[in-house]
Amino acid sequence: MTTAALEKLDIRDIEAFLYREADCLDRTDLDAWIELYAEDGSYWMPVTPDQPDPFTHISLFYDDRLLMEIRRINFTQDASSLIYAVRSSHIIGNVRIKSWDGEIAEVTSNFHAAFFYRGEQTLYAGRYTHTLRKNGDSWLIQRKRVDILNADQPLKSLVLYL
Amino acid sequence: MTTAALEKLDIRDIEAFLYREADCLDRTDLDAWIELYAEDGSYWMPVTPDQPDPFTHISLFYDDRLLMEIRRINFTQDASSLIYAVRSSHIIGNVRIKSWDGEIAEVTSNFHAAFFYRGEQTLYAGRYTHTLRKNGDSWLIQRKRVDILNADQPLKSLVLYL
Amino acid sequence: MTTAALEKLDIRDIEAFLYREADCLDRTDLDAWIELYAEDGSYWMPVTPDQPDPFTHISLFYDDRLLMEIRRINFTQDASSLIYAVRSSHIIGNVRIKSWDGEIAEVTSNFHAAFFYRGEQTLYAGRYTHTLRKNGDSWLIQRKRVDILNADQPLKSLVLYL
Amino acid sequence: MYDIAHIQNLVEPNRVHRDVYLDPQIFDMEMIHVWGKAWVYLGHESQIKNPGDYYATTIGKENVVMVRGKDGKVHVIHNRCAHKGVKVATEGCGSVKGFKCPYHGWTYNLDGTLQGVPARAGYADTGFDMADPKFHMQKVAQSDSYRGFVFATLDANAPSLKTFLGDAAATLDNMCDRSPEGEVEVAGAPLRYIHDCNWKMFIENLNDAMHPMVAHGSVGNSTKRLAAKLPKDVPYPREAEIIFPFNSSYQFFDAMGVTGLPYGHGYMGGKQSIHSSYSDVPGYWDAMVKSYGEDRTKEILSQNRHNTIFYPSFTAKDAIQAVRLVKPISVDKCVVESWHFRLKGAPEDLLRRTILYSRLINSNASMVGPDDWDCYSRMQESLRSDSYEWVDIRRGIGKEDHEGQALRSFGTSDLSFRNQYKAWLAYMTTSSTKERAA
Amino acid sequence: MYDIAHIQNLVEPNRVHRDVYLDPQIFDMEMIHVWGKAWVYLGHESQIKNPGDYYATTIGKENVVMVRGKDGKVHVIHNRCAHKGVKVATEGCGSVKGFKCPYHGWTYNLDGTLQGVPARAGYADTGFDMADPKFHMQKVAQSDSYRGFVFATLDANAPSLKTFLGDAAATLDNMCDRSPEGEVEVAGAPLRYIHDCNWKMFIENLNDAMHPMVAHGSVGNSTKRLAAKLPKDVPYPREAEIIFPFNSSYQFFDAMGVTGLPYGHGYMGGKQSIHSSYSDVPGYWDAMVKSYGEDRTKEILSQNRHNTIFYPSFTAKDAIQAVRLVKPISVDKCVVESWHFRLKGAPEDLLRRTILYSRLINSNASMVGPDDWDCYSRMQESLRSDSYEWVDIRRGIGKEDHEGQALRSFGTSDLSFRNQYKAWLAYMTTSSTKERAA
Amino acid sequence: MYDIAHIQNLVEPNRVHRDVYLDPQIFDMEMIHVWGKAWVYLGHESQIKNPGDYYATTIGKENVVMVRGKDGKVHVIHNRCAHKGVKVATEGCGSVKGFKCPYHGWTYNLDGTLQGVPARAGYADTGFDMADPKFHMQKVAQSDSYRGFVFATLDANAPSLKTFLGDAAATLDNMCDRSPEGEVEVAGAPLRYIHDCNWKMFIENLNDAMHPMVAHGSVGNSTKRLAAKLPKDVPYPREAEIIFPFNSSYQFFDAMGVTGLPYGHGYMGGKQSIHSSYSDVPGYWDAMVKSYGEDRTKEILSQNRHNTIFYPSFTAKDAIQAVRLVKPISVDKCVVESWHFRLKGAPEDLLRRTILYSRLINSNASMVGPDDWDCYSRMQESLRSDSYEWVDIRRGIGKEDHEGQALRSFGTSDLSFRNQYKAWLAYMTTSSTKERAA
Ligand code: FES
Ligand code: FES
Ligand code: FES
Ligand SMILES: [Fe+3]
Ligand SMILES: [Fe+3]
Ligand SMILES: [Fe+3]
Repeated sequence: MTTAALEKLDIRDIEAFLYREADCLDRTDLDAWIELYAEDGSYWMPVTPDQPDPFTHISLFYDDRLLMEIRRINFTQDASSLIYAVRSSHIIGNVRIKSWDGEIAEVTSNFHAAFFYRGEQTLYAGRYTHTLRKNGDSWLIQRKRVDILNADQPLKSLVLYL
Repeated sequence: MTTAALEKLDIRDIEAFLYREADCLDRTDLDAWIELYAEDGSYWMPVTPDQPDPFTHISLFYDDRLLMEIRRINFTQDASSLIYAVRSSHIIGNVRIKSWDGEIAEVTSNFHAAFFYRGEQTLYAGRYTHTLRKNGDSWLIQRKRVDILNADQPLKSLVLYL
Repeated sequence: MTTAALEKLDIRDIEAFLYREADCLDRTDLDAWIELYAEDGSYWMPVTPDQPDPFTHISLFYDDRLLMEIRRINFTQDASSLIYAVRSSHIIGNVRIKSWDGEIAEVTSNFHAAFFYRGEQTLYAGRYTHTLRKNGDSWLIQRKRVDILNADQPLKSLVLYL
Repeated sequence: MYDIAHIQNLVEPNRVHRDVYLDPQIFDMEMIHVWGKAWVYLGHESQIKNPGDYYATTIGKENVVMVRGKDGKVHVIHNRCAHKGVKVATEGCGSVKGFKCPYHGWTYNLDGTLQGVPARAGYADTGFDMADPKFHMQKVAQSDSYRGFVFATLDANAPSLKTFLGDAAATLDNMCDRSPEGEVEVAGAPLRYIHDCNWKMFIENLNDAMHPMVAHGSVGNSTKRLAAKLPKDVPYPREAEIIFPFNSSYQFFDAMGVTGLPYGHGYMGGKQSIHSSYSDVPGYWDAMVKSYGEDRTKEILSQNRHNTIFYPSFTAKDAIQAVRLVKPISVDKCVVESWHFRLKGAPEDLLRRTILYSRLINSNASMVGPDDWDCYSRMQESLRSDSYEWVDIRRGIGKEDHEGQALRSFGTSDLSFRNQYKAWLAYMTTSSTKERAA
Repeated sequence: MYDIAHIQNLVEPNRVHRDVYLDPQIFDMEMIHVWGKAWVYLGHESQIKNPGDYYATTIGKENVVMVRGKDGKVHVIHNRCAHKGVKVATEGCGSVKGFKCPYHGWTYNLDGTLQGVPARAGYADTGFDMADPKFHMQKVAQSDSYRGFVFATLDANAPSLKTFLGDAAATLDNMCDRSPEGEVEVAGAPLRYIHDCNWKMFIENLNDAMHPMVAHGSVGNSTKRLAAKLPKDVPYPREAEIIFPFNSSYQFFDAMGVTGLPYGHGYMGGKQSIHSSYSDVPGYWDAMVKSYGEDRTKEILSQNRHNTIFYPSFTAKDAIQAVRLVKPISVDKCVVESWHFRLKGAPEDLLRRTILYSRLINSNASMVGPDDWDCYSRMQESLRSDSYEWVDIRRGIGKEDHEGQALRSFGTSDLSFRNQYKAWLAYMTTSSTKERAA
Repeated sequence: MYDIAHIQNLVEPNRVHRDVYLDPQIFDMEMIHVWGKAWVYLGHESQIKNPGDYYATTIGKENVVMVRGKDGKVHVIHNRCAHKGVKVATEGCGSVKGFKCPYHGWTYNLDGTLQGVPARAGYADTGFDMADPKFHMQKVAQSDSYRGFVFATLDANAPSLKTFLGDAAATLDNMCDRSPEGEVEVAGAPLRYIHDCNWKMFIENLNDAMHPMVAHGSVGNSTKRLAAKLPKDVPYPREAEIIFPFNSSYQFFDAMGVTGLPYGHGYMGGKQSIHSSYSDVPGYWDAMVKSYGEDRTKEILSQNRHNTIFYPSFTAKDAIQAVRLVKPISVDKCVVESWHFRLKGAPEDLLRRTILYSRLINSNASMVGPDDWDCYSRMQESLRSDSYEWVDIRRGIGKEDHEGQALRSFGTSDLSFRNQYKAWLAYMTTSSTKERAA
């Protein structure tokens, strides 16, 4: 990446965008959340730390827009797993820009998401890797990779994106 | 809010102020903490996410300066619930300015407070909504609303502000 | 500290440096981590909040470079306590510069480290106190003091730095 | 399960054995013998105003639903699908046309009777009978309500609710009578407070007049110290008005008196309590006189019971419109719920006072509740000591006066403890509903 | 430990007592009588390709290691050091020359025999004998593999694996036959899913044809609603192809049929299943025909078993190359592992379909699994209700056809439940290996 | 409670049954029979220097307080209020004029006798007697101290502390003699380390000479590898001096020897230990000679016991001034506390060495403790295996020499295990204090 290009990136803008995405999830506003994703954008939560791809190895989540849409609708239906209050509070920290070519920025950050579901609060923690595409003076999410510390461990149900 | 006005707000200042408040609590320095509140300031922790007011519905906390003062004194007395070490570590993140009219700023943030009491560490997480009044080149807290994820769930004793 | 000097300190740089250190730990890259420490640097985790020194009172950790080196090597050996996946996600927040004399900066911050070991995720939370020495346009760690909330409580094994 | 002799040895006239608080088997027996036989308060009719409104809760460890039927009647049914035992309604309140089990879709009417079974043909010639109660969400043995307070019991042989309540009912009457319309309604969600102690420690504490001046001395002194700094000419803030009585003298509490009633119920005060000297709320008196006339109003407002214990499941105040439910979880864990009520037709300011009271005294974040909490936990912890296995309840023994079914004594007497364990022993040593069913 | 009569009273022809799901003592007995006697699936040979490769796992609560010996043979040994009982190999897979205990360094050969003891002189004249099995990591009673699937049993008297599998083996055969090379191999790490329910609820659910259209109706409708918005001319996305069948009608599932086999095994479908109408994968047909010829290929692809239950330890699909293991943790907790397989020699796209299927249906983050999870948990919770102590399994009773050792009925019959409890009762009421050993 | 025969069958000359580590009922019996009869170390007099200073701790599961009385004497009393059983003093140290219960304010003198009861008139004619011990914070059966180390026992029939300690006392003597003033004092707060294993695994490990070179080989090699890089001419850093001995050969440990004493006590080394070749600390020798003369100083410094086990409650070193207490929590959980001492009148550098030693070897964050921890946990986990139910302790059996009450053998013998279980069996099979009290 050219330093020149990099200088043009204000990490504050990136942070603000990541906060906005987290805020959509904390408000369980999937309508607004989906809008932050590119048409060919995807959300991926692998099972193993070094997982090469979402297609030939099982993942916890791998949603393209189609599945995001189904999930968005399902979230408003009567699924018995979704009649409970779903609440979260995301803290995003240690945001670092890994690369920026003037169009695509790869950004890593750490996150702690306190997630409340079925009367239990669980802390999901790990690392985000956002591939962001410049879109006017904002961004679109090309891919969000979510590596939680215990992805390969026995986990309970995950009823919403982290 | 006028963009003009907004531009004049440096989110860094706001963050620094929120950190200062959290630091008072982490150091259990209620003397300094109270000073951050306006004479008619209040600290509110509702029981329900959508709670309209602190008066006709029960809350966990709703302290005006009078009760803050009583609490401050009580914290130094011999209450059996307060003879234990009380320690906390607040992380405040995703700070966003919701409105700013040149005098009053409404700021939301997410927080994770690790709270240590009676040998147990508990993570309280949720959202802060600070109503801040400009006071010279610093701020005064008009109201701090604290929504924890599990406010309506069975909780143990809360012996200090979050 | 002179305001003049202070002005020259961009808290962003400090934060970036703290994030970099945390990142080394999250990646369990002790080679890179050690390089962030001064030759006479040390890492200290006291047992009591008010502990005066690491020499006449027991501490959980007190590593000078010598012990850091032993630990770094041991981490790659076959110790039965280290054949398990060790993963962490640090969130560092509320970063504040306590002093800066143009050469040495003392920086406090709060941290929440989600630590995964032997199938269990534990949240370690507390305060960092970094004594940083200016080193060209970066920093070296003179001392890192880590006060976790429950340092004086029964804890399990701590197999890596927090 | 212990035999009767074993249980009887746990309760002596002036002391009870620690096992009533520590032994998991005793707890399991309590769920069957005490919570399985007593009338337990579930909720208030104002929580389920319209047909189909329900509130899913518990009787001891039993999941039940209190629901408003099509006919407007309140039904209390077991929250269990007759097919494979799935919990049908989830905790808390909701509104439905009928109940539907999420697993295989069996549907139930609001009275719990089976409405439909998908692809029913598959049950042909299997002895399956829609009308058979075992294929319903079964009604609990008995349910009834008093002034809008809904109770149920799992025991078909239990006495009527009226008999069970006896003179304790007067507390609920007075709470309602304090409304110009004679009715209260629930004001919002409850406070929920986890306690690391046996459920009985909480209930027993509510008529324990020996503890406030000690356990709550700190907040009292703190308030005094602050009040001293306040301008003398203005009246004390309501906060002080609420907190100060907790530092009342032993004499004050003795004078208040304590009363024991059948079934382990009881109350402190009567004419005088820690609430009696609250200052007036503008407009309230007039509204009351308008409804009741002056004499009756005086009479209503002159009743002041401190805490009334409705053994085993809840406590109520009259001058403050709040009730506290205890939910047993395990031998050393329970959840306390504080619910608040609006006096219909009365100035909103009375609700504000009730809310303020509860926030100052009952809240997990108050400067009062956590001190009680700390004492309960420390009692639960050190009762296991082998140095002495008994809890003392001798204070004032032999100094009781009988008034009909009531027992009266000076306020700091342990009468209430003895009265509760008399009831407890009776419950624990008589056959269970299950035994009788068998 | 309960006596036989007590156990027998828990299972009736048309219902089972709640205690089979709730009683911790029953769970402990299951570990000895069911999990201690049945052949339990451990893993696949492709997980341990080379000598020294091992996979450490469990049989019920017993820690074992499946390891490839120097001779290429698969050994299954107890994961316990003979010295003081330390767990030698840690969970999961690894590769070693031999095993070494971390505490005092005793070393073991890949077949579990003792290789060396440090400073052995200290054992002179103590009766210590390297050859004595009690100083080895002992072999489990029996182990064997079928088409690469490794099983073991703790019971020396257990029938052969072939006998145990019976016709259920055809599911594994078909899964492998669908590979042009006749072999499958594990594709990566499993999904792990904690369930707050008894292990049997999960196994029983896999042949429960009454629940999909209800419990999974939501995701089906959501997908339909979205599909409606999609351009009509393009074919449905594969996602829809996978999700829609879960909303199939009762008739569809009835037609599929359910089959019960000895030892509690069973399956749904056979010729037709929710997988039968998947669209073709380019290149696959040709590859199959090349290996098997057209007729045999048709035959192979025409088999479609929905879920096959290998009681008690796992379930498998054939048309989708995935298996799900249940790991009992406690009476109300189990972990479900989903493993996925590559069809050797087949287009990678078939693995992609298997992965997609599992992500959409089995994943903790899918829109299907969490609904099952919710039902299990609510069943576990309300089964404790005293209103009725039984779980109904009468559907279709008396409507079974015998075909040799197999029992067949319409798909929504409870036949599979009854068949599992027949096996369960047989396991629980015959002497344990331990008893026989004694 | 198991009968004697059952207990006796758990211990054989060359092996112990896994149940001693796994069975919760055995653990409960241990609290009564072992921890209820042995002398248990509570703390050091230097923790309670002045009248009113106290330290609240435990004997097994019993909450007790060790407190300095007005008269300067040390009292050990049960930490339980005689009224309703509340824990009076909170964990850890503090300083008071007298004890006051937080619930109802009963007050106690520093010796536990009842000082006052609020509003005492309420107890008139109830048989209440201030002098009756059952209304006191009762004294434990016996307490005593040795060279400032405070012990207590819950058994009135226990032998004297001196008898109990026997030759193990020499370790405490030597620890104190190493102070020019003949006294040690506690240096600050302890390290607390949760262990997921039975308490006996920790105690047994302390004289287990077969494990260091294996379990701690890693840190030893790492240190060697680093040391190799260090300049040859400068002496090894103290860190290396401390770590290297853990990699000593079996011969070294055999030569050190192991000694078993009555009551399950024992130690390794004597003249030689892993501490013997520590380099000198400037000024220390002179200070010692000044106090003791050269010969006595040589004699003192020549004693070197590695770890001395004071069964069941703690271990001590002499050359390093540190003790480690084990606090049993449950059958599979215990907490280990490491306390450190200053040699009065000696150079501070000796404390620094003790601190450094403990940080390098005992700390939760050391490179030694976590490896022991891992072995204990894996032992706790795989002991449940049904492949073999016994833990082997045969090493060196029959190779012991009797010296008076002591048993001696080569250092890597299992003598210490056998000696501990001999004492354990004696405790577990003799009547409990409670039985005798009854
Ligand atoms: S369990 Fe309710 S319908 Fe089957
Ligand atoms: S326990 Fe395995 S070698 Fe000692
Ligand atoms: S319990 Fe201690 S004074 Fe009542
Ligand atoms: Fe109270
Ligand atoms: Fe399903
Ligand atoms: Fe060791």
